[in-house]
Amino acid sequence: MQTTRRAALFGAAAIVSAAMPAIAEEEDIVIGFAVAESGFMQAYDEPATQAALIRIEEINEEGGLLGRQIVPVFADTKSDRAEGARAGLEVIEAGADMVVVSCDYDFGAPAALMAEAQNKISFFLCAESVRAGIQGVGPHSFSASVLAAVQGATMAEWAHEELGATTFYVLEDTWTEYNKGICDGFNWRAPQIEGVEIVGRDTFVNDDASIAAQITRIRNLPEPPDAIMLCSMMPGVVSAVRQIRNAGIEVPILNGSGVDGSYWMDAVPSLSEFYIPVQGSVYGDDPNPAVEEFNVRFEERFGARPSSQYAYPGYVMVDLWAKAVERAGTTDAAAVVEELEKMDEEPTLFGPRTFTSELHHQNRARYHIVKVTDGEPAVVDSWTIDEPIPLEVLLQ
Amino acid sequence: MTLLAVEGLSVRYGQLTALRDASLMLDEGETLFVTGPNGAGKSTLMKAIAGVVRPAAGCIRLGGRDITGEAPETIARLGFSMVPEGRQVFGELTVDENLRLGAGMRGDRAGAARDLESVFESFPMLKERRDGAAGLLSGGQQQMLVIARALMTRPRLVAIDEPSLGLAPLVIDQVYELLLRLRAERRLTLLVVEQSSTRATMTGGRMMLLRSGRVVLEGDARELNASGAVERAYFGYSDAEEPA
Amino acid sequence: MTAVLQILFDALSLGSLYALGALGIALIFGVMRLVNFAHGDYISFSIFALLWPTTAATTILFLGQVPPAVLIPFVILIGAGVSVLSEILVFRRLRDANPATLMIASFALGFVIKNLLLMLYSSRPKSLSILPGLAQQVEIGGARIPLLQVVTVAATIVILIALTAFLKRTRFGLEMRAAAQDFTMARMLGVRANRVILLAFAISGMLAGAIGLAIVVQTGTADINMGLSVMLVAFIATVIGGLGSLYGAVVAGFLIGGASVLMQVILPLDARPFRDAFVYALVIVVLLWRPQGLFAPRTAKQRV
Amino acid sequence: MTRAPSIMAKTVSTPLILIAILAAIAIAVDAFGSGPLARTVIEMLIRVVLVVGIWIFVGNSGIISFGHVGFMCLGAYAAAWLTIPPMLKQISLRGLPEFLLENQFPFWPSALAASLLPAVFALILGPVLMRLAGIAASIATFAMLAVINTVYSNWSTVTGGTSSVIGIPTVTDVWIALGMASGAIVIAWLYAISRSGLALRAARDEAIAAQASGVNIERERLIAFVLSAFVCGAAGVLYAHFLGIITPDAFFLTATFVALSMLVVGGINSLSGAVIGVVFISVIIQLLRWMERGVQVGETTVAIPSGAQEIAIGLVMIVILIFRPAGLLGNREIVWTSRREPRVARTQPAE
Repeated sequence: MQTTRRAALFGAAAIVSAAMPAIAEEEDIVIGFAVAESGFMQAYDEPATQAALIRIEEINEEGGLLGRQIVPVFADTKSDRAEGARAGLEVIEAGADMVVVSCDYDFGAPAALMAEAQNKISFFLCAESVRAGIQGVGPHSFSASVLAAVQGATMAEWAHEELGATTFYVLEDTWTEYNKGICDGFNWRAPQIEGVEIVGRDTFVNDDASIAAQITRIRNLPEPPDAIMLCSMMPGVVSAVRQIRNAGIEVPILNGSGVDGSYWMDAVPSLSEFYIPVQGSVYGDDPNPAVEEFNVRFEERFGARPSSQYAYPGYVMVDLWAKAVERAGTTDAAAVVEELEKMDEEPTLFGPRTFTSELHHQNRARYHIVKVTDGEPAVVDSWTIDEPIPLEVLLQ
Repeated sequence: MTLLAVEGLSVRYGQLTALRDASLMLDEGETLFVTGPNGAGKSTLMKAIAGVVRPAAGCIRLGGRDITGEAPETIARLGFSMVPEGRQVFGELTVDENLRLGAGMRGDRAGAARDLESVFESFPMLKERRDGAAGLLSGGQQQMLVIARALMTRPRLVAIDEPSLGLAPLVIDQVYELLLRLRAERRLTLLVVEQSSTRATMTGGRMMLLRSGRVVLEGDARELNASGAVERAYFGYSDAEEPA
Repeated sequence: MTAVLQILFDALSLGSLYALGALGIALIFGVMRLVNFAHGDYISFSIFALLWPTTAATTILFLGQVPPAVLIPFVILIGAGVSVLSEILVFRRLRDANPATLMIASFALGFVIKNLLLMLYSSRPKSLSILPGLAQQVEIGGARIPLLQVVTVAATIVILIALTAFLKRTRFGLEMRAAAQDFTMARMLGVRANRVILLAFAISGMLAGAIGLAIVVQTGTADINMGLSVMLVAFIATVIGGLGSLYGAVVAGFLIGGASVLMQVILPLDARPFRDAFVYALVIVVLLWRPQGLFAPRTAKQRV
Repeated sequence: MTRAPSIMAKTVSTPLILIAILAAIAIAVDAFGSGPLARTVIEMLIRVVLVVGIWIFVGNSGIISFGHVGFMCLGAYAAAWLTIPPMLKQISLRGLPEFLLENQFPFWPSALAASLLPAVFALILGPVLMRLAGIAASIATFAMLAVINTVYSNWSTVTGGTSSVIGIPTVTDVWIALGMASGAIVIAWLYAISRSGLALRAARDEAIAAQASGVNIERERLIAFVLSAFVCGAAGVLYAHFLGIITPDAFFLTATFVALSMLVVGGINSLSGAVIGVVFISVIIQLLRWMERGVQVGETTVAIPSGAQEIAIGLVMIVILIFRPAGLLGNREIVWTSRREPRVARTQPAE
């Protein structure tokens, strides 16, 4: 059933994009989505894209932006880099004032570079690498999400303060930059905390058929660690968690946001002592009731609740950009970038956001901590790290 | 009665013509030697009959039935048993399994078991080594094995490609001794490929000489050899171009 | 001592997957010189058949809820089915093609299967906890070993014994072993080619289903690419085991699993991300040492 | 009796026709096509360079190589090291040697140097790998690819690890790509008619005979291997300067299989097959893509579902292979006959 709804959404989108020149009026504001409508990245791009559409519709209902309607146009990156660049070009040629690119830095960057080359603003849907911004793409590029390192650092601080953990074991999946980013943040923050000791480290690769050897190493520690920092992502992380728990290791597992969502938790029967930092809760218990209202609206519009927190950055993105356009009084990129960079703790539905002329990403953010007990995730706390993560750490 | 009839057979590998317009007839109970220098098309002829290579032109009949272009297993099941060059034992399989494989397409288990016993009688050496890997046999023993295996299929026609290749002269003698004995005992129809005509002369039977993919000489082995026609044809002297 | 035992079990359980994969690939390679790159996709396909097609994040079980006694044969049959179907629809029509063409055709087929699954299910991993009873520990020689590992190793041994018995004791088995060594010769002895090949595909597909089960029980997830890494290693194991040698493929599968676990254990932390580079370098060394593979059949010839 | 024309004169029409086909496509798209379509054509031309590079080794030696995309990887990263502005390199690629960190080289000299790196790598590894034959050689080349991929994915200070390397000047346009594709075709053609190429193909078809006539197979293979590494490296250079961003997994399994598929669909034994395979598959993919985006039929827009393109291209490939197992061109080359029309003719083997 979901299939048909999805097909309907993107089918409609495809028709819109094909017939775009006829629909987009001269005065319309165009947001171009160079995102994956098929292939591997589709599952990750779609929720954030849908959330962005919700914000666009809200703005249009409220009378539009600068009195003009926002029209989305789409081009499929097919989860391919070269296609991504072409999709970027396509939406720019369709008149995009701002280009939305794929969730992942590697897959989004080619399209973002296309936008950059024409001095257009590009927004990564949910990339969490510092390079998704000035440091990688250029001065017109932003990310709607929070740096992966912040998640690692948040886990280090929070686990020490709230769980009283002092000994940590770090298990790093070297498959992607995102995973390494989580560990970088953890490795930066944890040693600064007094009394914290990292008692061991190991690596694996996401598609390893088994991580038995890594688990054996944990079990052979003289003392079990107070917590395991697991820097990994879908799909391999599920396997890793299952194997860890099946091996009888019951210590708390700390994670990045990539594991958010209850859809996979069946794989690890009665999963407990499992912690996830999230920008907002999809579980109906967000401290801010407006978030739950959004979840409901999302379900009404697309037939299912957001499956993880990665839908939210799409909403934040349109929200922030629209505010900047409103303040600048124009969609002109230079003016909008200037307004975006003025944002300091700008409130959004999912926490305050800050951009500076140095960093178009969040190196500090409020996270809700989700704890999974017996397979049931629930928000137990909120946490903002003491200090923003310095740029040098992010760039190392 | 004609068991095998080949008419105007041509085989090409890409642009290379390996066999050109070859014909032969083989009666039941007869022995035919096909000889000729390296690359003359002898093995190609065998493979074409066995269905391993597809002829470009021509027709092959076995026991009156057209088998041109049929699959090797079909042809084997019609009674054509091929012992290819290089002895092709299944080295990983035991001697026993090699033989049983030969008997595989026969429905009668009892008959197959009897044949196995009779084969072991003819080849006592194989009985001794029946549970050993065939690959561990000596060259001569392997040659015995493949012949025995061919017999297990209860063939109407046994074709043997270069049985003496790579064997010591003494062993070759043994192999031929065995072939002669089997021919006598079982009234086998034999199609034997050899590079030299010496064996053909010694063994007796009809002989055919191939060169550069053509049949250049055909007749009784002993007579041909005595006349010196074989030698001339073998080395390609022009007066031998006309079949004698 | 207990540490050694644990490492041994780690190596055995990883090696089991590779060995079963290698066997599946070697069976097909043996009878028709096909390097079947679709094998990994048979693995995914047989598992996804348990799920209702949906691109939503939540998993809707189609047949996953049935008891193991039904579920296990079902998955294995699906594996056999997709494998046999691909022989009938694709590979049978490519009998005379050279190995490169066959290989690319198998790749194209795998590509079709994968993209079909992608379209129906999306790339998001699907969780399915089947056989949850295996999430326990057992004590063996003082070491606490996850039950799952024990079961994986035991199941592999059972499969290997059953397959050995099939190959050694039955007419079909004999024909398949002969065909794997020298297909043409086997046909000249009356072995029916299409039947043997079809059977090889069926067994290979069943093995793919079994691997799928082993992976899914281990990881708790079905993922579009779940079969890929096993298949690549299995493919290599087939070659370094010695082409045409089923036994060699199995041993090589275990060896690669063992090497991989050993590397993980002995390499210093900084070098561990480079583990696969060491494993593959080792593969090159083995090939240079024994280009025909470790257990090349005694009569093996270079046929590709 | 007239003097037999030289092998060069007899075969020169093949590269000329192939280049003319590519040039015609490039010119047409440049004149009438849109920006995105031009990018499709550039991508196709880069693939031509890669597949022709692979063909130099695979087509002449008969050994299927899974490793050549690894050479593309080496070339692409070398191009990145040479041409990224020093400021960026000092942040993201700090492990590079001093002279690379502090300098930025212009495109052409850098392209040459970057293509030479995989050639040198092939020259070092080749003597070892070329001792293998058949499927063992194929597996060894795959292992080589896996080693390159693992090292480049994790050698963070020099390659940026799994993170994309960014800041490569995007200078590849249609004309540069066309020039390089033409160059690759000419190199492949010259090699194919060289003594080494003829000997290698003879050895491919009749290994024992060729060896008996004194062909040193290992040496001829090595020459082909190094040359093809060079051309594949050039494809990597083009790719890097086309997208401006590279990661190791862009040069792994998918790229390998796509390239090999194009080669086999075109016809593995002929240079024309390599080029036509790329052009043919690229055109079909583009057509399917248009169908995915929707085709105007009368008043309504008809579109095939997203993702159907991939399924369709796989099916198309299978069908082609079933009906033409030796590829679209079989063993033939496209040649120009005296009747002044392009005809397909058989290649003359070593004559």
